[in-house]
Amino acid sequence: MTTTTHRRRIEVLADEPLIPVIIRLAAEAGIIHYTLLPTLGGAGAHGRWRDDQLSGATAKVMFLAVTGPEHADAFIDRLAPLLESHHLMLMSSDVEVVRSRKFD
Amino acid sequence: MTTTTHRRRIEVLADEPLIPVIIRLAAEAGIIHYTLLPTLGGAGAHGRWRDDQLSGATAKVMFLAVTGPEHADAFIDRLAPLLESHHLMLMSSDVEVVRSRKFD
Amino acid sequence: MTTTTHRRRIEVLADEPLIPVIIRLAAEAGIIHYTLLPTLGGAGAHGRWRDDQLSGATAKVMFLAVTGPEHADAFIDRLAPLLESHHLMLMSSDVEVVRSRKFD
Amino acid sequence: MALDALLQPVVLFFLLGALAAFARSDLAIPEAVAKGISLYLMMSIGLRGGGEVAETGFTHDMLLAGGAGLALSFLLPLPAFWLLRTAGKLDRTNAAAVAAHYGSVSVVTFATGSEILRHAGMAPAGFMVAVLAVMETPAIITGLLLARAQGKDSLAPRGGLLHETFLNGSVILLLGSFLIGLVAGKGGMAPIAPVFDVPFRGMLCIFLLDMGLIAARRLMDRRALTVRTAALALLLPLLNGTLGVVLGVELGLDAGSSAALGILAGSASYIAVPAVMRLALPAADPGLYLGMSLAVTFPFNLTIGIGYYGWVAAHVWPLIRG
Amino acid sequence: MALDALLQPVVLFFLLGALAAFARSDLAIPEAVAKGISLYLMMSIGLRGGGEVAETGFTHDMLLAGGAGLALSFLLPLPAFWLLRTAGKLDRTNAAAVAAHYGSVSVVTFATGSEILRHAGMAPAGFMVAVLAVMETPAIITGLLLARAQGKDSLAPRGGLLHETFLNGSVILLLGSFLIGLVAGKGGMAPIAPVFDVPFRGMLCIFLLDMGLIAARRLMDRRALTVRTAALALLLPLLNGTLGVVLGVELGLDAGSSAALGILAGSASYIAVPAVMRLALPAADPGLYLGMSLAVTFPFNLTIGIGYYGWVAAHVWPLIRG
Amino acid sequence: MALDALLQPVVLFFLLGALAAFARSDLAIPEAVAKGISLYLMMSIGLRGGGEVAETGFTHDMLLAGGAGLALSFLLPLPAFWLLRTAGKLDRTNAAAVAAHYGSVSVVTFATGSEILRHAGMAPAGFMVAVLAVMETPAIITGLLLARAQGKDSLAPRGGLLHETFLNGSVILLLGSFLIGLVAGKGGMAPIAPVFDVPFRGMLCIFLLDMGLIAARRLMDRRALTVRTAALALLLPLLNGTLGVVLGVELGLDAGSSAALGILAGSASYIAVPAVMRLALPAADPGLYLGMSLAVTFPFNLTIGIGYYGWVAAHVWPLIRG
Ligand SMILES: Nc1ncnc2c1ncn2[C@@H]1O[C@H](COP(=O)(O)O)[C@@H](O)[C@H]1O
Ligand SMILES: Nc1ncnc2c1ncn2[C@@H]1O[C@H](COP(=O)(O)O)[C@@H](O)[C@H]1O
Ligand SMILES: Nc1ncnc2c1ncn2[C@@H]1O[C@H](COP(=O)(O)O)[C@@H](O)[C@H]1O
Ligand code: NA
Ligand code: NA
Ligand code: NA
Repeated sequence: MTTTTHRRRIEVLADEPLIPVIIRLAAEAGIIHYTLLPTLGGAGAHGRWRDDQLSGATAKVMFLAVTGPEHADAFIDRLAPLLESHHLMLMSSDVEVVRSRKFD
Repeated sequence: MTTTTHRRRIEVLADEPLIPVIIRLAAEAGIIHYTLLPTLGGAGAHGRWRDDQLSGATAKVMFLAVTGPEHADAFIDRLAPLLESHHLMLMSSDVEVVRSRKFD
Repeated sequence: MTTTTHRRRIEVLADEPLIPVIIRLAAEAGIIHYTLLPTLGGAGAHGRWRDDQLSGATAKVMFLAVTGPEHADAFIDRLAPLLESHHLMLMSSDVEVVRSRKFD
Repeated sequence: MALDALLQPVVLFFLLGALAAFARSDLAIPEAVAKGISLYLMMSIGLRGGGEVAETGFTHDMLLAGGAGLALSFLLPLPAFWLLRTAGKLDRTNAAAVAAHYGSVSVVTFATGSEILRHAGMAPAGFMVAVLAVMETPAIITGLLLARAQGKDSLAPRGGLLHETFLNGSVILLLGSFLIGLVAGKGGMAPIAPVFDVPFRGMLCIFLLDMGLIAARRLMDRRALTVRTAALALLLPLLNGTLGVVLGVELGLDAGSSAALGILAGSASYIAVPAVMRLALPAADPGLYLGMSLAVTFPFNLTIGIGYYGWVAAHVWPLIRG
Repeated sequence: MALDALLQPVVLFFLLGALAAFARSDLAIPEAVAKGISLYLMMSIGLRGGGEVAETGFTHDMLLAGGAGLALSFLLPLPAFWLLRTAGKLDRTNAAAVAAHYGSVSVVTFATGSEILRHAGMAPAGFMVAVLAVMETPAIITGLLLARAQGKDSLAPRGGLLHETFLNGSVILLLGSFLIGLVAGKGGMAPIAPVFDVPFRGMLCIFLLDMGLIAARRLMDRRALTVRTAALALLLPLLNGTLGVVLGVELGLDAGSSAALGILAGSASYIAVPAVMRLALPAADPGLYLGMSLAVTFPFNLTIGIGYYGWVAAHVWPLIRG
Repeated sequence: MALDALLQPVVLFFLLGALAAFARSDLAIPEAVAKGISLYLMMSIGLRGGGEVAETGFTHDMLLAGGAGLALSFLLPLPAFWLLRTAGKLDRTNAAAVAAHYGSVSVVTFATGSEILRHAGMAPAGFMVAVLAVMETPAIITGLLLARAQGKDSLAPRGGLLHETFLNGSVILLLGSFLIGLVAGKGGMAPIAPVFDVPFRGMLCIFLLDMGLIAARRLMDRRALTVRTAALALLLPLLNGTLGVVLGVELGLDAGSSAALGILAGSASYIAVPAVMRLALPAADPGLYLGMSLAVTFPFNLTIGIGYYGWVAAHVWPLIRG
């Protein structure tokens, strides 16, 4: 049987113009591998939205990174103060991966 | 270190025309914040599908909500009887969030 | 309260032209129900990418399947040797589902 | 007319799409583009119809055709329902859902049919677009009554369903564009004709390529279709279409408009009705109603039905009447 | 001119979209298509403007209009900021973000206005496209200075912001297309006119249908809008627009170009500026600035503003001056 | 011809896209729209080629050019493979994958080249579209043989690969449209020309803007490209293109068609071949083959190659032969 290793899956939902900032903060926390996923719409404390690409200012993108606990914590620490002001949503959960070295 | 809190991540895959119904049921269970994600295709007991937007009747959307255990259970109870008849897929898993108050 | 059962959630990120291969390998491992999700871009050991659909050769798709532990292990065993050569990312995590029979 | 019609690029592109899908090619039109073209076709059909009615004014024929369309859409689901229950062996809910599709209309079948009729010198009157718009929704109401949808099965409140039905995007767009065409008249249409008139036929080619791909892929996935339901998907357009043509001729419409009424009666919806049915009758199988309307009836009408309705309107029924 | 303008298909499609959204119809244009059309409109506007300037050459009027546009874009945010702070009761950050939107311009308002002016025999000069391009970004700089954005609030480095501003996709595309039109001239434009010139008005119809949907949905979601801010979203275009027209006439521009300068001054950005503000002033509420510019000011300009600016340019101000 | 060609809007839009990407602007064409235009271009090229052949009938020249194209596509990967292995220092798999790209063709290079040649009074014959279609796939077979792809490396069954190759969406669409153009003839083409003929050049502008963005972004990400492979990405089109032109002239084709054969031989695939290679040779690096074909060879051909092949066909080789 293939051995799998425990890692953290961090997901951050952010407005499209902020994604480069998220990528930079992740890199500063040592996370350089990531995947971006599209969204269609939603609702939160700041109201409803739909992905109208017209200005792109309120279209949201999901940033996904699988990483080890230290990097994950460093990233969350960096993001925490921005969550409220930048209307972000952050989720952290557990995953198993193969080739653990790739996800440190 | 930033404190994170345990919450439930509920995901429901449903045909696009049914999404307003899912949103209503979630609201009735106390879940008013959610995010909608697009899909491309899939296969299940009711056959294969691809996202042809032509009629939209068989294009599917993923509804995602992070919430506390009571709301989650209430939502699942409401959805359970519909899963089979409405061709839904429901998943529930654990996540950690910052700012726990936002995800009650 | 609705009873939920423990299952495995397997996600595989792969280049679009390889998706039929992933579906075939999953079927060989007994997994015939799945959902495909779109992506926008990302970065990994093999560089950055964006979903330019021009050739489709480097656009990536997320394959998602919820299944029981045996099928999950069989699938991971089949995929493991390909992860590096085919630039795949595999994640496995825990979910709860209703109607356990559907997710064996 | 028949073979000539079959060899026109619009139909050939449909066949190309179908062949590519049967051969399991990966050819695909991005869905956003296909959806965009489908909205374009509705705007264009509406505007041109409205522009023509602005020219001719409201006529007696228009009233007659509108009344006939309304009646057909309300009533055609009844015999269809009976056939689907008896010959098709469908349960009440599925039979009602399918019947609603056959009472309603297919915008693209109408568009292709109009082009083919025009090419054969039998252009339908501009007001037939209004008839098209009128026929989209009544069948849904009949279908829901047949299914007794008010039962506890459905999650959607009664008001919500009527709302869904009459404010369905395609219905709004078609009617709205028709009204804009009516207000704008020939003069207002001229500067937008390079988008909404001239390229219509070419855009239809691209759309039909996609329809060929979708219809054939549905047919290959034909889990939900039985021999019985597939046969009914060929019989229903023939019956409904013939009825439409005969009614048109009897009401004194010109041959082109009678053929168009036949096309409308004979065609089955695959845009407005499925979206409402998925919500109103979730227990009905979308594989079944989309399989029948999109994968069988649509190709049948495109390749054979349109030519047949035109032939009946121009030759057969006038002959029978003497 | 006013009612006639209102009854043109471009405006009617905007109203159709708004009505559909208010009635909660599910009508929607795929976002990729809407974005594609918006890029098309910018390419087309740029190319046509550049092509015209290639004909007429650089003139004194062009320099004057460019200077006026530059000054307006830099300065209009100042009184707007003051009004938003006092009458609007907004905090510094939100007032600065909104003020930047009103100093900048709306490409589609300009495009629709040009078509309506052309239709009324008051076509603005080709170089007004260059003025449009010039006016997009300076207001952003003023807005950021007003917000003292260099504070620790923002994550984006200073250089990054100017970069974002001047290399914003829409700015690049408009300016680049203008330059290509200039290089290509009438000769080079001829073979691409069937795409970039002839269908312009029709494409605008499709885009305005989408704008109607988006604007009305924003208005219904008007969580962020108060009576005060909504009133300012009507007042600001009137003030800025009148100023623009008067400046144009005083500088000796023809009536059409003066009206166009009014349209530019009176319009508010909803493409380039929001994207930069979301990054530069994340604490400002996008619901507020998009609500004001897109859901109130845009429809106001489309239905009333354009006609009013044209009327002032052609009749009122010339009369006042004697 | 060279400078004049460079200053045409089609090429200028490519440069605009490239500049925007190099300046790290966020300008982007929605992928669904770009893909839609790419499908449009193939339909249009196919239809127009087929329509022309329907006029001229099958000629001796057509047969010769088809045979030459077939031979070139099968054989050009051989010297390319050798150069990539020796001068490029690539391993067998990567060298084979890249070689297949250079034996196959780029539809958009051909389309742009045809427009530029037409503009210079050297329009290639209609049947060159058939040659284009014929040249897309043979190189894939040679490439797979060179890689000994039948090894255990690949997951795809042998039959699946041939299937993938010949039923690749772009191959089907090009060939299918060519056949439809052939069946429809000039008469059938007329009503769809407003979509498939007239706007072609303008659509190409939009597509090349996107190509500029994509090519430049790939070049900036040039992780996989070395100086050696980049140099080969300039050398291979020159060698292959010259060979194609000379072969064309020697076979007695007119100068325009000879230049077109050169363009086909000199261009490298970035649509059909990468999709097959990703499946057939997953160990080959897509960053390498797309980097070479899309980020180096494509811009080279667009700006220099096309002009050079035309010059050799019209002046150099005829002179050498005397
Ligand atoms: N509990 C939640 N579950 C799922 N998505 C959420 C949740 N809370 C916020 N979101 C998403 O994050 C966006 C921003 O949240 P907010 O800042 O609360 O408006 C919302 O529009 C939703 O798309
Ligand atoms: N085990 C599963 N894993 C992932 N997706 C599933 C699974 N079961 C069902 N789905 C998705 O849910 C849709 C509806 O399921 P069904 O009602 O079984 O046809 C399928 O078409 C899939 O997209
Ligand atoms: N740790 C990670 N977290 C999220 N996505 C990843 C991670 N590693 C790889 N990926 C995704 O998988 C793709 C292929 O990975 P690689 O083979 O490392 O280039 C990347 O481009 C990312 O989109
Ligand atoms: Na019907
Ligand atoms: Na302004
Ligand atoms: Na080649």
